[in-house]
Amino acid sequence: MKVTVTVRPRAGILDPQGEAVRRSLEGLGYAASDVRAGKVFDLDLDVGDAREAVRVAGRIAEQVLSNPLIEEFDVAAQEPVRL
Amino acid sequence: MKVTVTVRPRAGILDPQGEAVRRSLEGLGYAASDVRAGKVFDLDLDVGDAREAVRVAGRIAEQVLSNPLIEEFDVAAQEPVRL
Amino acid sequence: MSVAVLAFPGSCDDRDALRAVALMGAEPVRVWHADSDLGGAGAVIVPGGFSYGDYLRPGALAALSPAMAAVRELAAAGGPVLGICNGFQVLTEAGLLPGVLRPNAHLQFRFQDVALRVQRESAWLPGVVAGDTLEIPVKHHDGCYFAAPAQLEELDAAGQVLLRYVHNPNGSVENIACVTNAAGNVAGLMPHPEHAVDPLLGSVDGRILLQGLLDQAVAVEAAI
Amino acid sequence: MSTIESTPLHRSLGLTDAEFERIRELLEREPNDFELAVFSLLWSEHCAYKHSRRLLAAFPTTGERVLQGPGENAGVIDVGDGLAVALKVESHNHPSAVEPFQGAATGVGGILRDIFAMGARPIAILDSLRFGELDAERQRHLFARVVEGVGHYGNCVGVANIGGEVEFEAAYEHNCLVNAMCVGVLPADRLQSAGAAGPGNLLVLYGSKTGRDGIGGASVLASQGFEEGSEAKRPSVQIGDPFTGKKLIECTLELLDQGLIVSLQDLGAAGLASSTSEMAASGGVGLDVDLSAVPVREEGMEPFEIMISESQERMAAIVEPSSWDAVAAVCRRWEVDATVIGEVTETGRLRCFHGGEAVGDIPVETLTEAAPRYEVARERPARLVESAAVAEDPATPPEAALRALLAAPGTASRRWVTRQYDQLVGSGTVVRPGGDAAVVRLTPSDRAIAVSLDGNGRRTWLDPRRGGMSAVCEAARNVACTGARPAAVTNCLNFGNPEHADIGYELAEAIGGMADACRALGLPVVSGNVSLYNEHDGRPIPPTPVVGVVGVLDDAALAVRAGFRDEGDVVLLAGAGASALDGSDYQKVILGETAGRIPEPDLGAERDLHAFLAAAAGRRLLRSAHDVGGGGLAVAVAEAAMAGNIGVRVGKVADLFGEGDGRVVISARRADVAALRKLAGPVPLQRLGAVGGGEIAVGPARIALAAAVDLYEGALPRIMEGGA
Ligand SMILES: Nc1ncnc2c1ncn2[C@@H]1O[C@H](COP(=O)(O)OP(=O)(O)O)[C@@H](O)[C@H]1O
Ligand SMILES: [Mg+2]
Repeated sequence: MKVTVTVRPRAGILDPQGEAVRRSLEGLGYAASDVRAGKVFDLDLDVGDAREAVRVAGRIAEQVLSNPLIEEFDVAAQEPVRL
Repeated sequence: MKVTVTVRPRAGILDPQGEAVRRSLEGLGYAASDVRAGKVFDLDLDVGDAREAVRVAGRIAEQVLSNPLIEEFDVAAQEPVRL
Repeated sequence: MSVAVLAFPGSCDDRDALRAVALMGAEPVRVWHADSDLGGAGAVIVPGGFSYGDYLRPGALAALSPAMAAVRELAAAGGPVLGICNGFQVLTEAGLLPGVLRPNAHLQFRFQDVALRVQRESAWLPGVVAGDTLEIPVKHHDGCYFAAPAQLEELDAAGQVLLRYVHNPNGSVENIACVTNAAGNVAGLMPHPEHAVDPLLGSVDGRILLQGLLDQAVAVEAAI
Repeated sequence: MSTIESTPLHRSLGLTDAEFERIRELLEREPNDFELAVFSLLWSEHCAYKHSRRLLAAFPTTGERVLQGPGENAGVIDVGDGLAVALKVESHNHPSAVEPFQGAATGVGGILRDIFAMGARPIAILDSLRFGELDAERQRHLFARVVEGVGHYGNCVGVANIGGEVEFEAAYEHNCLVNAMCVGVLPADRLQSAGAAGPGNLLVLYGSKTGRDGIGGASVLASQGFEEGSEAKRPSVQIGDPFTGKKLIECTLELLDQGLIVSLQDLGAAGLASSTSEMAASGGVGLDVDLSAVPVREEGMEPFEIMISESQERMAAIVEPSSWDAVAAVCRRWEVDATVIGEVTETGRLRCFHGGEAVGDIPVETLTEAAPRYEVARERPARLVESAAVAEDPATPPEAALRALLAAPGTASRRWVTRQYDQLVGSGTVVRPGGDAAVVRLTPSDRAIAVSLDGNGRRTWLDPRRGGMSAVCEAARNVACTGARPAAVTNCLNFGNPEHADIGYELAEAIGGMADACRALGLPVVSGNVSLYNEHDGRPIPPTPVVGVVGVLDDAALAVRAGFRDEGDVVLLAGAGASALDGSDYQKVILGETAGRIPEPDLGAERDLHAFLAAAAGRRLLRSAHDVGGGGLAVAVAEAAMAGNIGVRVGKVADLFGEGDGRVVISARRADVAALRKLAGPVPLQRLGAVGGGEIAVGPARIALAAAVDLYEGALPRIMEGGA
C-alpha cells in the first residue's frame, strides 16, 4: 500500500532553506514572496488496505519522520481510501 | 498564488536517505517494503492567477528546484486551477 | 599568471584556495559571485564550502550566479577551470561537468585523508603517471559521484576520469573522485588539493593539481 | 498586579516575592508587564549568575597576557606578534536534550557569535559532550544527532573543529551536556567592546529576522484572546542557520576592518533585552529602542516578544550616524538585513517604544548591577569518603583488562566523532585532534596556539575540589604535551540545582579547586559560563566543570605529537604524580563501579612538568608526548603506539591502570636522553622501554598492534553503526 507523508516546518519556525531559495529566485527575476521547504516520503507499507496504511503512516510520521516540536506532517494514500 | 512543487528521486536512482528510513522502520517493527525520500516546496508567487502560478512554478522547478539527471518533479496549485 | 577564486555567500575554502595559489607562485584574485568578470585571470578555482548553505542541492544556487557566466566563457575559450568539493558540485550543476554529486552513501559528513589512484596522464597531473597514488584529504557530506551507466561508459572511453579512490569514502560510482569535461580543460574533484600544499599540515600532493591548473593557463595564454 | 489563575505574574515568570519587591523598590513604582518580563530574564540564573557570581570571584583573572578578562562576550589574550586570541566555552545542554541536532547546532552558532563579537575571526571550535550509556537506543540517538549538529554548523560555517571530549555515564541520561568552545584570532590593537558609547549614535540590529523563538516561560504574558493554536507559534526549539551565521561573520569582520563600528554585541539568551541592557550598562549610557522597527518573521508580534525573542544569527552594533550608509552597504553586499532600531542616550535608562508608544522605561543598572546575588548554602555530601579504596581485580588478567579498556566507549578512539568534522579549513591545523591538544598555526604568522577542552564528571563526583583542580591540570597538561606554554583558561560549570546545599558544596569546592590550580599554574580565567539545575526527578548530574586551555607555541614547526615515531626511540615517563584506580576507567569498566577518592594533584610538580615539556619541545628533544589519562599508563602507551602506527615494549611498571595528574609518556632519540635528563631538573624521568616492533607490550599486557587498532578504532563505529 503506497502512502505519501509530507513533512513541513511549523508556522513560525525558521526555514533557512526556503529563505535561501526565495532569495535566489528573487535574484533570477521571479517574484516569490514566500518559499517554505519540506520533505516528502513515499512509503510502501505491507498492510491490508489503504485505510490501515494511512493509520500506520501517521504513526510513522509522528514517531520517525518528523519532530513535532518543529515540524508538522500530513498523510495521503496514493490510492483512494474506501471508508 | 500558492503552488506546491514536489521533487522526487527518479525511479531507478538509489535513494540512501529513503533506504536509511526504511531500515530504521524495520528496526521499529514496521513492515515497509520501500521508502523514497524527496522534497516539497511551497511557493507563494506574485502572479495573476493559479494557472499562471503553475506555469511559473514549473519553470522554477525545472531551472532551480530539481536536477533532471536524478530527480523528477510535479507541480500542484493549492487553489483549484480554472482552465 | 593570475588565478581567480570565486567566492559565494557560504564559501569556506576560498581563503585557503587563495593562499594555496599564492604559495604556488601565482597571483590570486578573489572574484565575488555577483561580479560578471574574472578580473583578467587566465584560470579559475571554484572553491569548497557550503555556497548558499547547500540548501536545496549543493552547488545548485551558486551555479546560477553571474560569476558563473564568466566561468562558462573562460571554459568555452579553453581556459582551465578547477572545481574543488562544493566547486565540483557547482560545476556539475552548471552543466560544465558531467554527472552529479549526491549525499554520501552513509549519509554522514566525512573528513579523512584519502588515497587516489591516477587513471592516466593529463595536463592536470604534471609529473605523475597512471597507477601513481596521491594523498589528499576529503571533507564533505555530498560527495557521492553519480552518472548514468551510458554516460559512465562515455566518460571512461573518453578518458575523462582522472582519479579514483583507492578506498571509496562516500559511495561514488566506480570510485570516481575526479572527472573532466570532454575538452579536458574543466576538472572537478571532491578531495581538497588546496589543503595539501604545506608539509607542516600533511601531504603536499595537492600541489600537483594546482600546478596543472597553472601550466594549462600558461599554455592557453601562449596560444593566444 | 495582573494574575494568571491567581498565581501572581512575577512568580509565573520565575521571580521570587522578595525579588519582585526589590524591583518595585528600585523602580519606585509597579513594573508593567513588559518591564517585569525584562527583569525576570535579566535576573534569571542564566543572565545574572545569581548563585554563582560570588563563587566565581575566587578565580584569578589577571595576567600579563590578559587583554580582556571575564565580563565581555569572550576573554582575550595577547599571544605576541601583534596577535590576540579570544576564547570562550558555553553550554547548550537543555536545548540539545530537547532537539539534539538543532540544539547542538545553535550551541555552536552561539559561541561563534561571542567570539566574533570581540572582533576576532573564529578559527577553531571544540565540543565537550556527555550522554548516558550507549546501550540505550535513545542515548545513541542523542549522541549521533548532537555530533551531527555540531558538525553541521561548524562545517558549513567554515571553522575547523579541532577537539573536545565525550563521556558516557548513566547520570547524564536525562541531562546530556553539550558545551561548545570557540577560539578566534584578532589584531591585538583592535579589541572590540560591547559597551555602547556616544549619545546620538545609532543602535543597529543586523542578521536574521526576529521570530517568536525562545519566548518560553514568558509566554504567560501573551495577551488573551489569541486565536487557537497560538502556542504552536512559540517554538521552543531554534533552528540553526549556519549559512546566515557565515554571512554574519564575514559581514561583521568587514565592518570592523572598515572601522565602521563603535561597539558590538551578539544576541543570545534573552535576546534584545539582555544585549541592549549589557551594552548600555557597560558603556554607562542609556538606549532608546524602537521595537516596531525590528524586522520580524511573523505578523502580530507583541513588544515583549520582540524584546526577549532568542532568534538566532543576530548582532547588535552601535554606529555613528555618519557611518550608517557605509554600514548598510556592507550588509547589503553580504545579503544581511540591517536596521536602525534605536539610539544611544545620556539617560542611563533602557527605554523601549512600539509604534511611538512607550512600553518600558528601566534604569539600566537595576537590570545588571542590582541583580540579586545569593550566597549558596553548602553541605558536604555524605557520599564523599576520606581515602582511596580500590584495588585491581585479581580475577582479570592485565591483558584482558587492556583489551576491555581499548574497546570501552569511554576510552576508545573518538575518530567516529572527529571524522564528521572539518579539521582543516583555515589551513592552520598543524596537529589534528586525536592526541592531546590540537595545534593551530595563526597563519600567516609562524606562531601557533594549542587548545584543549577537558573535564571528568566521575572523578569530580568523588572529590569536587580535587576534581576541579584535576580538570585544570589535565587541560593544561594536554596543551603542554604539544610543547606549548599554557596561557589562559575558559570554563563551563555544569552542575545540579544550587539551591540544594550538597550542590552548593560541590559548586564552591570545585570552583575553589579550579582557582587553586589556575593560580598555581599561572593561568588566568578569562571567560566562562555556568549551567545549573541539571537534574532529573531530583537526581543531579555529577558535578562537571569543563575547562578549556589555550597555550602558545612560538613556532608551529616545533609542535609535538602524541604518536611514537621511530624504532629504537626511548620511552620515558615524565612526572611522578600520584595515581589510583578510584574513579578510573578501569574501575568503571572492569569493576563496574565508581567509588573511593581521587588523589590530590601536586600543583607545583604539575607546573614543573609543563615547563619541562615546553623547554624540551623548544630544543627538539621530544619525539612524542602523550598525557596519561583515562585507562592509565597502559592505555596511554598503547595510544601513543597506535597514533604512531608502531609497536612498543615497556618493561615492568608498578601501576598499569591507575589515573591521576602529573604524568606524561614521552619518547626521545636514544642520543637525546641525557640532555633530557639534564633539562628535567625536578621532574622525575623514568625509563619505561623502547619503541619498535608490531606489538604493544606493557608489562604483562601484550597485544598485537593491529588487534589493538581494531578494538580501539572499531569500538564506537560498532556501537553506533554495527560496523566499522
Ligand atoms: N565559569 C565562569 N568563569 C569565569 N567567567 C565566567 C564564568 N561564567 C560566566 N563568566 C563570565 O560572565 C560573563 C557573562 O557570561 P555569559 O552570560 O555566559 O555571557 P554571554 O552573555 O556572552 O552569553 C561572561 O563575561 C563570562 O565570561
Ligand atoms: Mg555574549
